[in-house]
Parts: sequence; structure tokens; C-alpha cells
Amino acid sequence: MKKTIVLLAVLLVSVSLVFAGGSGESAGSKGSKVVKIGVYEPASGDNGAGGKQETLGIQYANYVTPTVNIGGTEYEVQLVIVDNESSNDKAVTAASELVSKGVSLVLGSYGSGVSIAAGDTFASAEVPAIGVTCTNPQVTLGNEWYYRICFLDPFQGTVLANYAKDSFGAKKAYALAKLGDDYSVGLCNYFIKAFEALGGTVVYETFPEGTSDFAAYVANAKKSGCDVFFSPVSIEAAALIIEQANTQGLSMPILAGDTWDSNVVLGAAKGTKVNVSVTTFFVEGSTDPQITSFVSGLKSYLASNATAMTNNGGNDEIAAVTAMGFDAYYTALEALKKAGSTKGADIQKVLPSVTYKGVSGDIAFDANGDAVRTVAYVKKVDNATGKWQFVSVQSVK
Amino acid sequence: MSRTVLEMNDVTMQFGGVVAVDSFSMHVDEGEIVSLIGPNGAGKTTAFNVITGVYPPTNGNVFFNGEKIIENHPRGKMKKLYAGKDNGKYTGHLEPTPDMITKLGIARTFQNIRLWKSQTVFDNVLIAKHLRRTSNVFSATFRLNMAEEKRQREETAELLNILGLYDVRNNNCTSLPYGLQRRLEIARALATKPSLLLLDEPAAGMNPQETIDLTNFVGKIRDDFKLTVCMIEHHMDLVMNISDRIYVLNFGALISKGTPAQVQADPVVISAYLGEDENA
Amino acid sequence: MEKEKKKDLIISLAVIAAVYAIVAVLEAVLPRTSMLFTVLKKGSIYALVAVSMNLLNGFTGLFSLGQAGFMLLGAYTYAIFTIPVEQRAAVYQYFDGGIIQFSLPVFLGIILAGVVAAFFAYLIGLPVLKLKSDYLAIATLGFAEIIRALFQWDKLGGLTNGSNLLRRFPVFKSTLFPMTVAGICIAIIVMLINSTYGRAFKAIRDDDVAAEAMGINLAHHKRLAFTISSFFAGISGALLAMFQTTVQAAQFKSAMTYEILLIVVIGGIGSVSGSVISSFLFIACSEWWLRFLDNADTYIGSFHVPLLRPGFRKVVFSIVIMAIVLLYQRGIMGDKEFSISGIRKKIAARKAAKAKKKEGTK
Amino acid sequence: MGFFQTNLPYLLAGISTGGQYALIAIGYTMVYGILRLINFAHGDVFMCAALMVIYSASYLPLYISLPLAIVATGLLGFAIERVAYKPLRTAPRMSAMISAIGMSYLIQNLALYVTGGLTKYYPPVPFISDSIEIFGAMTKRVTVITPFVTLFLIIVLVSIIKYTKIGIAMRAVSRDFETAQLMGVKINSVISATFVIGSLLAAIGSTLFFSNYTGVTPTVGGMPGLKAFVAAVFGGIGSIPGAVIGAFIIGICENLIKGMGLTTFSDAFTFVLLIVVLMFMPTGLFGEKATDKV
Repeated sequence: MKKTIVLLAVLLVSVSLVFAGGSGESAGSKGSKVVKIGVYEPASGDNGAGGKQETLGIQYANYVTPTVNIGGTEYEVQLVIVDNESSNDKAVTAASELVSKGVSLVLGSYGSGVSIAAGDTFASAEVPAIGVTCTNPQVTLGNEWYYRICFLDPFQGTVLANYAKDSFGAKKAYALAKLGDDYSVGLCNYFIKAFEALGGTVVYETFPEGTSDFAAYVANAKKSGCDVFFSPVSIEAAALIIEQANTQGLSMPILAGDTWDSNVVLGAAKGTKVNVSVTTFFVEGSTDPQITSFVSGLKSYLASNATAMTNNGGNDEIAAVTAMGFDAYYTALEALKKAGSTKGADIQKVLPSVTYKGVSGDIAFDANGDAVRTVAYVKKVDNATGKWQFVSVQSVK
Repeated sequence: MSRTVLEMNDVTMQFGGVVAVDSFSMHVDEGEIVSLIGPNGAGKTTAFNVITGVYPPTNGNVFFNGEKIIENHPRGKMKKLYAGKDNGKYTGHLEPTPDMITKLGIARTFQNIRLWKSQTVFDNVLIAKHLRRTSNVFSATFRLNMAEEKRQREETAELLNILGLYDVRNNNCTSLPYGLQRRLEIARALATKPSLLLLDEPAAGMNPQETIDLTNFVGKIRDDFKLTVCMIEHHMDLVMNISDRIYVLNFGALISKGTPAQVQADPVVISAYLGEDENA
Repeated sequence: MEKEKKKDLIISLAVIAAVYAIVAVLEAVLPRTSMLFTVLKKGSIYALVAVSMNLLNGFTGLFSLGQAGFMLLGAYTYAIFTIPVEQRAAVYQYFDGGIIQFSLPVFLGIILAGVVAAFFAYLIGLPVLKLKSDYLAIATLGFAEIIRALFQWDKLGGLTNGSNLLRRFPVFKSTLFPMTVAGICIAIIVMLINSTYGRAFKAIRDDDVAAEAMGINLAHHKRLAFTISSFFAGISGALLAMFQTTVQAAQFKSAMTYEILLIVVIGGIGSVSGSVISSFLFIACSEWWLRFLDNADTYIGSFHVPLLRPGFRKVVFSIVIMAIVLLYQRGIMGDKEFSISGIRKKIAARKAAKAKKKEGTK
Repeated sequence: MGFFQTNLPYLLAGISTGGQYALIAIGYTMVYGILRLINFAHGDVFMCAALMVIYSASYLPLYISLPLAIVATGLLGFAIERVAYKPLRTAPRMSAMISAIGMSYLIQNLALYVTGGLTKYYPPVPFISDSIEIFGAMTKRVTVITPFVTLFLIIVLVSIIKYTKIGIAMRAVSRDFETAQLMGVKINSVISATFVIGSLLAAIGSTLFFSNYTGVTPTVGGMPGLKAFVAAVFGGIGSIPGAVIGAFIIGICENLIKGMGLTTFSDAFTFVLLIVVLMFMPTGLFGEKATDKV
């Protein structure tokens, strides 16, 4: 009995060793040259759902454009996907896993915390990374290897504050963040700053990890007589908050950041009386041919690919993060073309000058490595149809 | 009349409503071998546990070498529950932990052998020397106490020699035959350099031959180590052979005391104890 | 006999030295980004904390589940006191630079990490160590959780940066750094275990009543073990912070303590070398060797391997663990130590057996 | 009135969470009473129950899938005991506890694998999931029902333990394992029964819990599990009424704390409470004193 177990264990380890060794070098299926792009996204943990949708965008882009021409030779683009489990302690090993697989550059991650945590690993390995939707300033701050194509929390926070004041005439806001989560805590922080600058007052609370009972928080918001409920938290929590808000008949509108632009939120808010608005990067209902082709293409891709469909949350509602992932991939290709090499250092040199017109708008980097974005879209849930409703394009006054 | 080593005054031990030891007084003089006898449940081991600080007595006090080491009186919820005698006679409250008692020089063995099972014979004795250390955790860790360590090991080896356990020193203690395990417990107790040794049924479960050996052995260590011995025992022949004096307990109360001859002659004892013993 | 011992000691020291030498060479040869080094780094950090836990659970018989909490204390202490002053404004962005405006050298930072953890352990130990087995376990677990909440509290943000992670503190590049620090600490623990105090700890583990009756002060010795163990947990926390280059209270969950406990058990409760070996195996398996199991489209030839997809790695891993826990209850090493003399004995025994066989055949 | 009005939502939430904790805590306390084992996997059984409902409900109507899942959970508890604890019956207590931790690890990872790391949402259970209003406080009907369901189940359970054969056997075993064995009590069946009952209650608890807080993730069982265990310790582990009272106290206090705006410490508080209690009553509210004989 024990012997067999031992044998099994040994076998397993040896096999895995082979894999671990073998995974370092592998040629493309068609024997052509291969360039590896690391996809550093959570597939599990709090941000699992969002991470999967973002990955989906990248995968779809790779499915549309599987090759790239670098310095005259055609390379097959191979995605190396690794799960950072939405947790900072796994982030480092996940990142070094990518580095050791010899990726030329990295895309991701959904969730700022893990991106910040892995930043130094990429930098020290001289692998440039392009953040897709990690909006916390700390990601690129003082790290010349990290770039990103999304707007930042100070901007988003201000936009939301303005929106809260302009559209709802809010005087008092309730802000809810998740304890130990850089993204929500950071965004709340900027929202509070901006909102108070506009003469409002804010009740700020945090909930510990693993909370599923939001009754008390919603009750607090009601009790303190706030006009808006601001909670830019992970969509797992989002669904529960909406549920609870509905139960307690919360009359005030709920505001959130880009994370909430997800069909999970739509699903939760459908058929309720909860009024949910979000700021985001991308709006589906546009007539721009590039966007329409992306939308239709992705929808058919989803229809054809069952796992992709489940990763998208079971329907073909397109999340902004997916669009962002799509754009990030092409931005990466642009960088590779421009660099004319697959070496991280070369790519990093050219990245600042890379520009690309994506489905989420024009992408260009500033000195910090942050995207130059001046506008954010505001969408609200149509409770009847469970679809997004475009509200306005907001920019900072 | 030599000096008194141990003195118990009106010690009462009460668990909830049960009075295990009822105002029991005894004294042990230097160099004596004193035995505590009585049927099971008479409170002998409880008396030992009081002396060694395992249980604080409900009432009464204990003197060792003339200084008071333990004293207590009914307190807290015992105030109401107390069913013993001499209530209010004692007012002090002195409640040392067992290790303090051992430091003072009272060592014991256990009725049900309690050796350190994962350790060798040698280590069982060596560990008992821990309390006589001068090193602190730092100096011990960084081996600044080599001299002391060396001395302790030598003393241990010597002790094992005397007690005839040297040859088995590297065996695990649990591998020893029963008799030797009891002997090892005594060795361990001696390693703490006591002046008073409390033996709790040292001959329990021994065959006649082993018992006779033990009889001589106890006398021998008493002389070699300048000890005073107090023991609980059921083997009457053993008790009668080596005891200088005997205390007889029954249901926690003292029913008789004196030399073996006196006790054997005492009708109370015969009826209460020896009688039982016949048909037990 | 004594000579033998000396010889064995020298040999084993030589072996250890050789290991370090090999790692040094490898670092020169292999690309620095190789997964091997990541595993070695994290492995040695976990080895240290596992051994420190073993000192408590394995050698003193105190079932404590507070290890993650003490690592947190260590990690934060190190981070808070070593972040360069000019970086503080950037790190404590929401707490205008934080309240501490100086920074200590790395070495001091690490020591301080241990000291702080030990100090808290001492305070916590005063009440908690009176409790018996399971109650002690759950109480220490509770303390770890409380500490975690405290460090995330934004009222203390000036010190702990609230929920936001700490970064920009000095970190190590070479694998040898954590290996050396951990090595030294483990060596110290081993020396402690073999000292008169270590023997007293074992006595308490085997039978605390007897230990007390033989003059060992339980309260004092338990507190000693608890404090020392936490000291080293704190240091490993500091190392972990350096390894991750960032610290955040959120990660020091009870799950982390369970991981460490599993390492100790797999290695063998009461075996230092066991803990060390198993922690390297544990990390290598969970972070490296089994990762391929997460890769959904793995082909052997043209055959699409079923079941494989993100998460499968963990399933396989936890099944392996259960198998070990159930079939090898005493772990890899039991309570034995990996020693040259042990190997020699084995070889001798094998020789003898062979000889016997020969006799038989003749 | 003012206090009552403002704190009613928290009280309601507290009472219902308390009830749900109670149902989990019973599982812990019974197992501990008999095996002296902290069944760390119990919280994950609670989570599994929810997942089973979710997956079965997507094929079957709720009135079938719900009972089905509850029964399945009972079997799961049985299986866990057989696989993870029975082999370690004679092993030192610590290794059984480790095995429990390992089991919890395994269950969580399996759940992670099956759900693919995505949150699953509990199907709305008709009637109990409806939103209602009492004294101006909006809540789900389940919030109001929970305490009654809990109390009812506990009465049933207690009478089982008092009057049925198996119940008496359980009491005997928890009093003295060896002697009970010598007296011919079928230890294994008693233990299995304990696990099954514990799991069934956990399953019902999970139905109540998740029809209130619908999101199910692989780790969702962790915190409620831990708190329920704390409740069990708090009430004196081994004692069923103790566990129930402990659970309600913890549930209510934790929600009131949130109400006071100390949300950061809503979890930490539970443990503070635990430690304070252990300091002053080392065996909890109703735990029997244990004195080791010398």
C-alpha cells in the first residue's frame, strides 16, 4: 500500500519536473518562431471573475491575431497564462513563474494589489508589464517597467464624486471599501478627497475579508442618511451588496468604479429596484466600425467556445475589462513591432512612444507610464432588461 | 531526639463535598523512614500531593526544616462548603508550585510510573538535574555552560552506577522491566538532590524477590544519600521491616501511629485495616 | 564513541557547506530568474518558520496556531523601520508620509522584527499559556486574527499604512541571503533543543506533571519556548517581506498557519531536519512542479490531457497531503533526525544482512 | 424606542446569523464531545451543502434538490469521518486535528476546481427569500424564521439525545470512550451518527445562511465555521445549549459592533470575546471541569 503511494508520488514529481524543465523552451506548433506574452491574471480568489473576463479579452485578441511581424520575421504569439490567485503572497511566485518561462512582456493584472506586489519582480527581471485595468497610482509610480492603458483612481474618484454631486445632488455619501484591498481603499480615498472638496461629507467604512453579510453596512448607510452609496469593491461583494440593498429597499443610488462593469452586477441588479451606476472605459452600443466588429466577433467567439462563455459569466454581455484586455494585447503587439525584438529591455525602451487606437479609445503613455485618458464613460443598469444604459461621458472639471 | 524535617499540622484536603484528608498531622525526623499505610482511598497519595504542592490544602500547614512552606485556610466557595475541623485556626496563605517544593529538597516518585517516555534512561536522570542549573537559556544555548554540563553528566553517570542502571543508560526508559522503571524513578528523584524523599508505593506490582531487594535498596540509599524517607506502601512485610515509625490512615483520618510493633498491636488497626487486608 | 560523534558533526557540517556552495555556483551559472531560486528562497524562509513552530508543537508540546500572526509582526516591523526616509512619502501616500521619519539598517531591522514578535508573544503568553491543548490552539489563532485586524485599522495608518501594502524597503537579491539567515537561526534552535533547556522542554512535552515534580517551572519554560519560537517566526516574517518586496496584513491568514503546520507534520513532529526537508518539498510542489496541472491545453503527443485546468494543481496537491497525513502519520522523518551516524548505522545493518545472506547461500 | 428603532436591523441580522452559527456550532460541539477533535472541515461541509443545492437546482426543481442536497451533505459528513478520522482513531489527537485541517484544505480546493474560482449564487428559495418589513426595518423573511427553525431543530435534537437509543449511546461515549466501548456500545456507528447529524444541521444552516447572503465561494465556509467553533468553545465545548447560546451572543454582538461603526473589528471582536471568556472560565460557560489525576 505505502509502497504504491511512494511510487505514485515519485512518478508525479519526476513527471512534473520534466514538465517544469520542458516548459522553458518550446517551439511553435508550425515550427515558426515564437514570442511569449505573459498573462498575469487572477483565475481564483476575490478577483477571479474579473480576471477571467480580462484574460478572455486577451485570448480573443490572440485568437484573432495569432502572429506578429517582428523585425521582418513572422512570430507566433504564445500566451503564457498564470494565476496569481488575487493574493499578494502568491503574486511574487506567479510573477517569477512567468519570468522563468521567458516571456517578452506581461499583461495584467486585474486588481492593483497583485500588480504592485509583482512590479519589482518584473522590474528586476527587466520584463516590461502593461497593466490593463489596475487603476491604483502605486502600480506605475517609480517603476519604469510598469505601464498601463487604463485611467487612474484619482481621476476616476474625482469623476465619480462629480457625478454623484451633479446627477444626484448628493450632500452626504457612504463609502465602503474592503479591508486590505488596495484598489477599493485607494479609490474610496480619492473619492472622499474629491467629494469633500465639492463640499460634501462622507461616512467611510471597511468590511473584513470573507464577509458575506452586508446587512449591517447597508443599514449603516440608511441610518447615517446618506444620498449615495459608493462601494468600488470586488464584484463578488458587489452582487451581495446589491442583493442586500434590494432586501432592505435601499433608495439611494449605488456608485462604483470600473470593476462593477460586469455582467455579474447586471445579473444581480436585474429585476430589482436598485439604482447602480459605474464609471468605465468602454461602452458596447457604439456605431464605430472597429467597436461593432469587436463586439460581434467576440460574441460569436463566445457562442463557439463553451469555456469562454462560462468564464464570461454564462452570457455574452461584454465587460469593459474584456475590451481593455483586447486593447492591451494589440498595444503589446505594437510595442513588439516597434521594438523589432523580443528582448524585454528593447521593448521597454520603445513603450513610451507606442500609441494605438483601441476599442476603448486612443492609447498613449505619459511620462509615468500611465495611459493618457481624459474621459470616462458612465453607465447605469437598466433594471428591467438587465443591460447597461449609457448615461454620459464624464471628464474632470 | 533528632531534628524534625517535615511537619504537617491539621492538613485537611476537601474536593467539593468530599473530605479526602481530614485534619491530618504528622512529623518526620531526620534520617527516619516513616511509612503511611491504610486501605485504598484512605488519602495517602492526597497527603503526598499536598506536601509536594500539587494540591493546595483546604486547611492546615506544612513545615519543612523548620520553615513554613505551605499554609491555607478555607477561602472562596470553600468557606461555605468546608466540612473539616480546625476552621479558623489558620489564617495564612502560602501556595507554592511543585517545582518550588522540589527546589527546597523534597523529591517524590509516582504511584503510576511517570517517566519521560521518549527519553533514554540517562536523559531521564539528566533532565532532573535541570533545576540545579546555574546557566540561563542564553548561556546554555551557546554552550557557555560546558563545565556545568560536563559535571551534570558525570553526576548522572555516577548516580546510575550506584543504582545499577548504568549498563542500560542508553536504552529508552520504557524498554526497562517494571522493577527497573521504579528504580529509575527513584534515581530521577535523587538527581534533584533532595533531603526528603517521598516514595509512593515503590513496591507496587513487584514479586516477593523484587520486594526484598527494594527493602534493602531503600535502606541503602537512605544511608548513602543521607536521606529522610517517607513512603506509602501496601506490602506489610516491607513496611514492618524498614519503617522506624508508621502512620495509619483510614477514610482520610489518622487512626493510629507509632513503631511497627505498636501499630501491629493496635486493635483499631487490626480491625480497620489488617482485617480488610486479609479478605482483600 | 566521542571521536565518532565529532567525525559525524564535521561530516554533516561539510555536507551543509557543500549545499551552500552548490547554490552559490548555480546562481552564477543559471539565469537568476530561474524558478529554482524562487523556490529555494521561499523554501528556506518557510523552513525557518516551520522549525520555529516545531520547537513549540513538536518539542514543548504546546499546540499553538499563532505563527502567521507573529510572522505578520515581524514582516511589518522590518518594513516599517527600514523603508528609506525619502520613499516614505510615496509609500504612505494616504497618511502623509507616516509618523516614523527615520530608517534602520537591514540587519537591525531583521533583529528588531524578531524582538517585537517575541515581545508580543511574551505579553500574549502571560494569559494564554495557562490554557490546555485545543483551547490554547484556538486562543492563539484568535490572537493572530486580532493582530491582523489591528494592522489593517486605518486609525493606525500612520504606522501600518492601514490596508495598503508597504514597499520600497531594502530586499535581498541573492538566494544565499535568506538561506544563510535561516540557516543560522535554525542552527541556534537546534543548539537550544540540545541544551539543558531543550531537554526540559521535551520533559514537559512527555509528562508535564512529572516535569513539574522534578523542579521544572512550567509557566517559565512554556513562556520561554513560546517567546523564542515567536522570535524566529518574526525573523522569518522579515525575510518573507524581503522576498515578496511588499507586505500586506491581508495575506497572513489562518490558512497560512495551517500551511506551516502541514509542513511540520509532513516533515515529522519533533524533527528539525524533517521540517526543513518538507518545507522545500512543500513549496516546490505547490509553487513549481505541479503548476503544469493548471495548464488547460496540455498535450502528450496529440492526446489532450483531461481534467487539467486552473485549480487542478491544488486538488492534486491536497490529495497528496491527505495521503501523507493518513498513511505516514509520523511524517517523513518521524521524530528522528537526519544524521550521518544514522546513515552509517543503516549501512552497517545492510552489510550485516548481506553477510547473513551469504552465510545462508553457502 | 430610539435605540430599538436604530438598532433593530442589526438585532435582526444578529439573531439570524446567531441562529445560523448555532446550527453549525452544534456540529462542532457534538464531534468534540465524542472524539475530542476540532473538526476543521465542518465549515467547508457547510459550504459544500450550498454548492450542492446550487448545482442540483439547475437540473431539478428546488423542492427536490433542496432535501436531496441536505441528505447528500449528511452522507458527505459520514464519508469525511470514514476517510479522514477513522484511520486515526488510535493516533495522537494532534494528527487527527491535522487530518481535519488537510480535509478542509482538500474540500476547498475541490470546490475551487469545480466552480473554477467563480462565485456561484444561491437560488432564491420561495417564501423565505422574500423581503418583508417589521417595525419599519426591511429584511428577508428568513431572518425572522431562522431563530424559530433553529430552536425547533435543537428541541428535536435534544430529545433525540435524551430518549433514543443512539442518543443515550452518544452520551455514554462522550462521558467515557473506553468504558462505553467495553460496555458494547458500537463506537463507530455512534460516531458516524454524530457526524451525519452535525452535517445535516450544517446543511439546513447553510440553506438559511445563503438564502440570506447568496454568494458562495470555496472559502465562504471559513469564517462562519471559525466563528461557530468559537461559539462552541464560548458556550463550553461539548455542551449543546452552551453552543447555541454562545452562537446567538456572538451573532448579535458582532452585528451591533458593525452598527457602532467599528466594522474593522467585527471579526476580531469574536476572538477577543473568546479569549476573555477562556481567561475567566477556561472551560466556557457550560463546559464540565476536567482535572487530571496525579
